[in-house]
Amino acid sequence: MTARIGVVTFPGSLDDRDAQRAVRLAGATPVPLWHGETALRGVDAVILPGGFSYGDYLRGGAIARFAPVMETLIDAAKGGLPVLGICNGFQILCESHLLPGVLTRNAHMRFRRRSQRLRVENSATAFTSHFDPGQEIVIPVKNGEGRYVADEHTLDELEGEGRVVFRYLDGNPSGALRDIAGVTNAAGNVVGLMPHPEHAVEALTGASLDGLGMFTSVIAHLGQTAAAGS
Amino acid sequence: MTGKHEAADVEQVDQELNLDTVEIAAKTPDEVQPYAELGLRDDEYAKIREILGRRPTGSELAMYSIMWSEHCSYKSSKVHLRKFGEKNPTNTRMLAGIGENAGVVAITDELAVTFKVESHNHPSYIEPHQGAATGVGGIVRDILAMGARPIAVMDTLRFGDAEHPDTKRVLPGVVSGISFYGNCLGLPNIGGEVVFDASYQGNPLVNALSVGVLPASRLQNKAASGVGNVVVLLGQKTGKDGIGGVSVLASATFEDDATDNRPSVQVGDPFVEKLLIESCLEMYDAGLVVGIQDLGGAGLTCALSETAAAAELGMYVDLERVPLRDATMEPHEVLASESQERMLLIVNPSKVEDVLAVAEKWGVLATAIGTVTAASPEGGGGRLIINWHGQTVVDCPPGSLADDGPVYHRPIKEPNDRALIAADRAETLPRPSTDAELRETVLKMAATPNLADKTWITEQYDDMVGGNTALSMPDDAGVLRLDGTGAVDPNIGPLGIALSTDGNGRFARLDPYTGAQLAIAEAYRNVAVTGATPIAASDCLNFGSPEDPHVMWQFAQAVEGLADACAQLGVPITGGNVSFYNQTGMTAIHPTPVVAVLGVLDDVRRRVPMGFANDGDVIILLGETFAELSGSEWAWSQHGHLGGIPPAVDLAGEMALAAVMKRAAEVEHVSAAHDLSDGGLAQALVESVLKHGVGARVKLPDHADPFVWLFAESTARAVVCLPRGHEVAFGALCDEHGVPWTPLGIVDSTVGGLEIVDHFQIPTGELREASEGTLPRLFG
Amino acid sequence: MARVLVDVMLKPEILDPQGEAVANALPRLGVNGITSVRIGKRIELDFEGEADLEQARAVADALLANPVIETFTLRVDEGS
Amino acid sequence: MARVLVDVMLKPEILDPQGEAVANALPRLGVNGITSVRIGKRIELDFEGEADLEQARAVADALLANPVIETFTLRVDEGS
Ligand SMILES: Nc1ncnc2c1ncn2[C@@H]1O[C@H](COP(=O)(O)OP(=O)(O)O)[C@@H](O)[C@H]1O
Ligand SMILES: [Mg+2]
Repeated sequence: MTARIGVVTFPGSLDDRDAQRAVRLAGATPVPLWHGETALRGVDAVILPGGFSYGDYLRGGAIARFAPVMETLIDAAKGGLPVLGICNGFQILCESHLLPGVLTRNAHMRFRRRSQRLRVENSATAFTSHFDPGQEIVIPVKNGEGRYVADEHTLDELEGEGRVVFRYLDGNPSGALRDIAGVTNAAGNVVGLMPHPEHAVEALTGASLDGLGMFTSVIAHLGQTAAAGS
Repeated sequence: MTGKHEAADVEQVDQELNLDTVEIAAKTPDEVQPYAELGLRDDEYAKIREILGRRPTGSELAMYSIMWSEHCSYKSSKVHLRKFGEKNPTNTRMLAGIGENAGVVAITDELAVTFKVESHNHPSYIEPHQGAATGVGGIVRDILAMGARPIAVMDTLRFGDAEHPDTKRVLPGVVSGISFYGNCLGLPNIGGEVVFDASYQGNPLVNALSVGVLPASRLQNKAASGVGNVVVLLGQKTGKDGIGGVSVLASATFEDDATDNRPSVQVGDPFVEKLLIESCLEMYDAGLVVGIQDLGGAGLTCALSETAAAAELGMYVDLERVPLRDATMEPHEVLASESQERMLLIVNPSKVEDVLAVAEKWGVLATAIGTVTAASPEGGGGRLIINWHGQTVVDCPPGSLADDGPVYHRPIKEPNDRALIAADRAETLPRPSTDAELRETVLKMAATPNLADKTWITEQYDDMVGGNTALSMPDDAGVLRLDGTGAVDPNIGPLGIALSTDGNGRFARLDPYTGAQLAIAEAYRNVAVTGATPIAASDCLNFGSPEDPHVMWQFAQAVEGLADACAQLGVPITGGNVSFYNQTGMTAIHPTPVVAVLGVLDDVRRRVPMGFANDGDVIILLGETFAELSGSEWAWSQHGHLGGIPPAVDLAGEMALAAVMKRAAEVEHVSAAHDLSDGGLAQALVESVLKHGVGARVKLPDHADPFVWLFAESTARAVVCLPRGHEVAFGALCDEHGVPWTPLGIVDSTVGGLEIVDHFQIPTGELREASEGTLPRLFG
Repeated sequence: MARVLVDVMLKPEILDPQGEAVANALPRLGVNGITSVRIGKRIELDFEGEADLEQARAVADALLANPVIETFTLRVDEGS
Repeated sequence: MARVLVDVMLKPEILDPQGEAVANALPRLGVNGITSVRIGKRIELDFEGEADLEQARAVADALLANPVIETFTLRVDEGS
């Protein structure tokens, strides 16, 4: 049985089909999930894709948090379901309080897209086990509200517990505090990041294939938990 | 809610008192109407009265004035645009052409692509952000209306002088508007142009392109066919957006209060447009719509009359059913409103419920507002009858609005300074003579706003959403994989399409016929160097006032030149847009025909990127270099000079180059290619070095004049990189097609920049600083 | 120190996508009594000494509001 | 109809790039007396009947403001 990975489509989701493609290329079965339904269709993991859910006019992710699908997803994530939030998905995870902090408008106030070098700071999460600790990867970043902000105490705590998963190298595209590109929850099953691993999975369209590791990691993670459970 | 209702009721009584109905119009033939203020001439007003057999109602007058305006009726350009139809090469790929919302070309038996360029110049000057944003929104709806899923956008921009303070207002706003709308819509921006020239100071150009893909069987039609079918308005509520000139009517009917200050600016909501796209596509796939038309300029007026006219039937509309954002709107305002994100659907009564259900699923408003009615027994189509709370405010033949607008044969006059301009050649200007001066010129040119790196702009655009972008900025053309094609046989890759937009106002100013040909030649070349085969074109013709005979001459020449070039290149114009009145006071912009060329790649994996990447690759120049400097970026940026005769057009040479590139890409003879255009060879080399930061050692031929070789803008040229060992085969290929080729040097990372052997060397860092410093310095 | 407050709102006839998005989300929060939401900007201008309303108006006009689509009002913040 | 006004401002310690950009542009306008510019949101909530401050507060708390970075105040608009 291949892993079934849900990809939620909100009104205004844009990189949902891209995330589905990445799941397929990594060897799992993508399962489309609809924002208006609470059912998670028995998926083994969930991706909240990039985009501008509900137009994202107030604050990225602020309205999506109240979607019916989030009711079940928040509980499932607390119960250990692997959940990856990419860009807008990361914003939704923060607004839902599954991850600490918030993503604010970039310090330079513009949308910025570029190839971005990152360091994988934590390779023990559900989505990063296929990376080496400290590995440097290149995946694209593209957003207007990607500046990670949390209070000093929270930041220290994140650092102390190794919950900063990705950090920007060679320049911080948004002014994110402490160059944070992605974080995880204490259990390591919920990961959010601003850059887009689903856009670094094919030689034809990507600057690298480094993004694929996140999708193969979670498939391996699911295999292990399944084996441990049986 | 009660409070709101009361207010609305009071309004309604008011409106009924003032409502100009067909009945009243018939009884009050002598009522003075503000037709002149609405831009109608005496004879046009008389013709409207003749068509109706009475004076028009206020609503009718509004509709005729809009539909018979230059923008909607093409009254000044129509007689010229016919040339495209007459001269277009016969082409079996064309499934829909000029006159449709956008042209459609077949890629395979099953798959088709639709694309079009459109201008949003004037709104973008008034309110840069919203003007540009709604420009993107508008062209995307054209593509959607053809039955296609929009898959990308491009933007072609002209601004005034880069240093001018107003450019600092206009450019960032335009770019943020395009970025905002396109990014939020999930459409990758895969290319475009940015040009600065003082001629656009008071009148920037914002031309947007969208491209979409559809199964050929899903092609949609705008005809409101099928008597009894239901007319459904889908999308955003209607507000007082963009009513502009029609507010004259309100002030003529009412006291002059509260009606001024009407915004002619539309505000876009890409989120609603995204939902509109998804719901329309779902409806197409379920076979729910008989006809569809986007609402753009002229809003409901245009959509109702065009759909009815296209079917040669009538239509009945209860206008008060249109969901309004502002309860005080009058019928003529509802008809004229340019509120964004709306589509008009023609639906079989048995499918209406399904249509409403799909709309509901996506959270989009859908409202049945009318029905398709029969043609008059005496022929000539049906009647468009529009009621407002039970009273008839419009009763006219839809064809008289949509098709029978005025046609002008505007006076044309060739400017008498042509010989003078032609004699004022840039070839005689002082040139850099020493190697140090040449080196300096390369750097100065790389740093000019026109040639400088555009990342400050393009990094604001999402170029990858959708996951099919195989090439984008700063490559010569945007290349997209057509999703879902070619998966069966691993030797046959997925199909791809390539798109480029180009135009050169300076060349067109010197000679509009040649300038238009140079525009399509460049777009064609940009597409060809990626290995794609150019198959179709779309154009946006930006000119000054058609009432100026010199401008009309420029226009006629440009159309003629473009049509002739299309015929020779075998690439038909499939659709486009004309934008007149681009001028400040009496001074027109440079005539600016912008052309987009579409190409196909049988295997998108073979697309050829731009830039030096692999050490040891051999660099070859294709084409011939002549001492052509008039109109060039060198003459303009270094001497402020514009005169002489633009570079010669060589369409046969462009076709031969394209044939070589296609074949070379297929057999993987080439690893990279870059066309030569603005700034000539020097600029092409600089850009190729900067792409990956890999250097090159270039040796000009012994007989070459280094200045001419570096800066001339001769056409039909490109630099290509060959992996070592491919030179012989590639040379033979060039010879076979009669393409001149000159070995120039090798890609060599140890050079650490660009070396022109025996002349000068520039380290990558210095090139980068020159090229990448300019826009951030200007715009922050 | 004195503070001038500038409220910038979209003109009533201009579409406010932000407000609409929030209004549409309210039922999901169980809120039904709100008929319309409009979102604008609130700007605090802090003056070194006395509040200079004329200067504040000039700033609002030039930088804070886009007169094509927005209107603004200003007042001295009595609380500060 | 009754209107509740919600003002959402960034907490003082949170970077306000928009406000900074305006502040930096002031000298070019010849304005020198302004020491700080902060830009927040002003939200108008229109109620069908009576203004329900409690409901407004709940909406502001859950949706309109993010407590990590923002604070809000609300009041009934007496003008409406
Ligand atoms: N306004 C724009 N939007 C998107 N891409 C742009 C824009 N302006 C320039 N580009 C991209 O930057 C690159 C360089 O542009 P340009 O030098 O004009 O190309 P060329 O001369 O080959 O037509 C191209 O890839 C072009 O598509
Ligand atoms: Mg090019």
